[in-house]
Amino acid sequence: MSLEFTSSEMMSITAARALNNDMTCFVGIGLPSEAANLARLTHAPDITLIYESGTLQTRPDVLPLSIGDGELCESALTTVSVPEMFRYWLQGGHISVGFLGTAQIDRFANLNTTLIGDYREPKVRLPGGGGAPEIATNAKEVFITVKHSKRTFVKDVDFVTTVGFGRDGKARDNVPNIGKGPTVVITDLCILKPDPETKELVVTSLHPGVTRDDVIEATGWEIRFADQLDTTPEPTAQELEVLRDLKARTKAHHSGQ
Amino acid sequence: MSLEFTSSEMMSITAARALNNDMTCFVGIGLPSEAANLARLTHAPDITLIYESGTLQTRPDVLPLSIGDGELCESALTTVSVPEMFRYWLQGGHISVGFLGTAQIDRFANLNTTLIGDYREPKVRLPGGGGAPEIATNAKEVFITVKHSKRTFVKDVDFVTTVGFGRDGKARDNVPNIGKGPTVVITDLCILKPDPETKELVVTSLHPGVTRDDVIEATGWEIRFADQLDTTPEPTAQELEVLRDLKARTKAHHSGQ
Amino acid sequence: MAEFLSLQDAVSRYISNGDTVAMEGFTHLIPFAAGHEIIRQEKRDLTLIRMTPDLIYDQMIGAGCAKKLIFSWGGNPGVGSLHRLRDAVEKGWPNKLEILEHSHAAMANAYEAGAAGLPLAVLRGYVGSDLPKVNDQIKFIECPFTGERLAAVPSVRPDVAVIHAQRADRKGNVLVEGIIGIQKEAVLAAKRSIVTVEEIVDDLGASVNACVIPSWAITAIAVAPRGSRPSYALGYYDRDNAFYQEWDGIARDRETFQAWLKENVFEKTAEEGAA
Amino acid sequence: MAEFLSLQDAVSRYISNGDTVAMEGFTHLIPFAAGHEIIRQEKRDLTLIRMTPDLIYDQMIGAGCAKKLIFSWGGNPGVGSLHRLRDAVEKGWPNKLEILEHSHAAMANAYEAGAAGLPLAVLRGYVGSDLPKVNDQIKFIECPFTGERLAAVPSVRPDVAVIHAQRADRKGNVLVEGIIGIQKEAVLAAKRSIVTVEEIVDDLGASVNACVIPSWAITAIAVAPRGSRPSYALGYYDRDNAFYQEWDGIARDRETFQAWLKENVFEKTAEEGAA
Repeated sequence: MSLEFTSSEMMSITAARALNNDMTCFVGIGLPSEAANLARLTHAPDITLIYESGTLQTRPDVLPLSIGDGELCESALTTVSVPEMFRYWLQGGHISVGFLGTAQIDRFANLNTTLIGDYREPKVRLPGGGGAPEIATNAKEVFITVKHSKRTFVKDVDFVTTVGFGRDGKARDNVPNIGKGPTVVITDLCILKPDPETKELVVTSLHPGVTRDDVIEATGWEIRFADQLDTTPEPTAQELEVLRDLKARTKAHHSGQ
Repeated sequence: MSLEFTSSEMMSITAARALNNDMTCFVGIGLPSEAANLARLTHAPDITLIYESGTLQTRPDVLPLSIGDGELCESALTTVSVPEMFRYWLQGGHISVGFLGTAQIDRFANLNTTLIGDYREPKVRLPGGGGAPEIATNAKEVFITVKHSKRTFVKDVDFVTTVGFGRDGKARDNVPNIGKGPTVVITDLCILKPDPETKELVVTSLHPGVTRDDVIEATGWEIRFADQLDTTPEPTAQELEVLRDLKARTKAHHSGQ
Repeated sequence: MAEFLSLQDAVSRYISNGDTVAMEGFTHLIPFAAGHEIIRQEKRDLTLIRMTPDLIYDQMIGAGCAKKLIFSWGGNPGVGSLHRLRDAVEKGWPNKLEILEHSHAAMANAYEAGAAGLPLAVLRGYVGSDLPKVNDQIKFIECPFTGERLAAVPSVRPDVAVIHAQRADRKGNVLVEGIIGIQKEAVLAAKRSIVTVEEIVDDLGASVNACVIPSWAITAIAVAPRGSRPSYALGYYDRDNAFYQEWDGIARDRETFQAWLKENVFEKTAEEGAA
Repeated sequence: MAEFLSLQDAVSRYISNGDTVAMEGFTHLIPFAAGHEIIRQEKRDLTLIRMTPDLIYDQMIGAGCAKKLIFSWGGNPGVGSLHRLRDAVEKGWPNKLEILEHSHAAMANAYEAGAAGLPLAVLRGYVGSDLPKVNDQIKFIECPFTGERLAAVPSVRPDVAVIHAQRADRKGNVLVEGIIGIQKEAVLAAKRSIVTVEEIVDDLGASVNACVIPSWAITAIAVAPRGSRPSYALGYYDRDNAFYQEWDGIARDRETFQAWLKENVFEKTAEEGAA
């Protein structure tokens, strides 16, 4: 018997499952924050969540709208300055997972959150790098979660805001003191992982009901599939309930109710 | 009618008078700390005292034995980390006066607190630099207080732990972002100031009852006297009373009474 | 010692056309009241520095105060774009806006280095990023001990820093509490500083290692109750998340924006603005 | 997550002969109980790092634990010399001690850089000082933006950091309060860390921006009540200034020192030592 769930819910729950109790996770706002808090509220109650606003080990009851909502601070173990956050906690090597979203991602998991088009004459100006460039290199590994579409999954990003494995897949080779980089990308269609050799993203698991063609259609390059292609386990009733409660609480909170 | 006072009291009171209410003073332990707190308890109640242990704007009731006694923290506006103290508050340019003691001082006001003799085979090993090397260059100016003797006032220090004006009096010339250096040296015999041109220390004021010969006798180089040689004003009864009370309180406190 | 001034006097006296101004507050304690006063006084040609431009710079840019923006993340957090910022960058309205962009890590380090009186910050940053290609202020140095290649950026040393804080005591010592961001660094890095506070109190009630900025490190203090709305002040009022969402509609259109600006900024005084 | 161990087990498991060890606490919260346990376990050939060696390293050096000392001020604060340190440096007793000395500013920056994961610290330091002539770890770099000459020192990255703190909660999060010195930096800069605490509590009672070191950044925690005597723990007990003065007499003479060591360290257990 199958539960009803949306592809967004499938994405968040799958992303949450990538996290475990022992991780120290530097959380990006939006989808990563949703997944990380879902993990904390389900199978990983002791996961350490860190937001770049300086809140160490925070346990918000609703999802923050911004990276520095009051509840992040009030529920944190302590709150440090932003320079300390980036110097001691991120660059100092205490983050096991950096969890990022993006506007564009390419086949080598490079992320673009800067702009679409040319830098001096942008077609669309995006917010910019924020914490991502150094999260991606200073965290021991990086998880990415983003909706799957041809606009987002491009062969080459317009601008490498945040390095995955570079334009040629080799950007991390022989660089000292750098993390492993992206180890998993979770979308609303599938799970992708970098090929151990070439670092090109490969689909390793399709979400229930999703076909290879669905993924091919939504990807801007000739996407490859792993020889052993899994089917992602469905959400459980408990995961769905916790996620829906969390989102309802969050919506009520941010609309000022 | 003259009051009775010792040469040490004369030194501390004269040193205290060099400070005023508007100063932010980075205080060395020992004689500088005594003078700085005496200033605070007499004519400069609002002077800002800072110790390298991180205590900002402290108001101890007794003189600290160490640079980090509990009372420094309990009576401070706030207490910051030691890296912050040296980075933001000292190097950041917020200290108007660095107040230092020393084991040796030479004619160009260079200070030696490292050793007597040769570095690899020291005759006497002294404590070392501590905060002084950067206090002397990052504070806007430096006051020095030290007992006058031939062992202490040497022509050339054995080791420049902390620069005054260098071996040739020119060490600060054309160095960017450096303070004025020592502007006054207060001893138990006299007040010395650097010659505006050569930077060599010159006696500008003799304490009451002290002769030129006393100073010549206690100085390891051919000491010069200013054309206009002043006599240092005597301590007032109030200054003496506050100083003696402070020292008595301090002694009782540190002997565990 | 900090001088107690009205917000109007503080802005008028210490911010001039052409200044480099850093208004900080990381989501928390954003100095909106001061931003509105700058708009009302029609300051021009400012170089604005801020890690996250947020609504405050969207408003100031839309009002024509800025000629240049130095930043590291320019969005409406959790909502979307800053439409006034985009309009200035993409269409030059109301005037062309030059931008210089960094990562958060680099800007945080640059503020820290500014507070520390250094000309540069060194970090393990920008590896593999295209940002150094479009920002000539990003350089690389070699560690003299290990040979490792590290990024270097100039420290932030603004003419004026503006922050909002919970409270000051009567001597002008200021307590910042909660998400302290880089407010202290901004004040210490700047030549002059304006701090707006919720209130003046007899006793700060600060714990022993609290983030307190001493009076002698601040130029001017102005009382501005609710001075960081729609941002928030921990212990005083919450973030107005609903307004952040509404802003998207207001800022999307030039005329709606101008109407909002007229009603909520130009037709208000510094005192009313806060209420 | 931090492991709760006895002090004996923590020292035995995480400190080995030949290690580089940083025991910090700036006058306040000096980890004496841990130092005594290191002496009892007869650890040898340690490279000891500490801004102010203080009595703790005087004792460890006199007991023969150290082969090298990296420091910036080696005295008995307000009293005079550290006689065991001087005896080792000047006469090689009980063994030759190599020294490498810095200024406080350089060491504070080096700890900060170590905590920040960097290989070097950059500071405006050592101008005109002879210290760079006798310490080949001090180099100078040129700022790529201003051309200014700045000092560079290698960051401190010890094998083990040892600190004392007021208290830990049951998950192993640690509160350090008062003169916090460079304790947090030492722990974050080190590969492994041992934190001794006055007590374990249900709730740290920490204010919102308190100096709290999370459990996952600490290797081992050991309860050591009065573990920093004759130094002090704010809120628990005062500095024993009288003992600091007495130490001058004890340490001046090798035999007096050895008798003291026998009676107060070797004939005590870790538990007794603290009482």
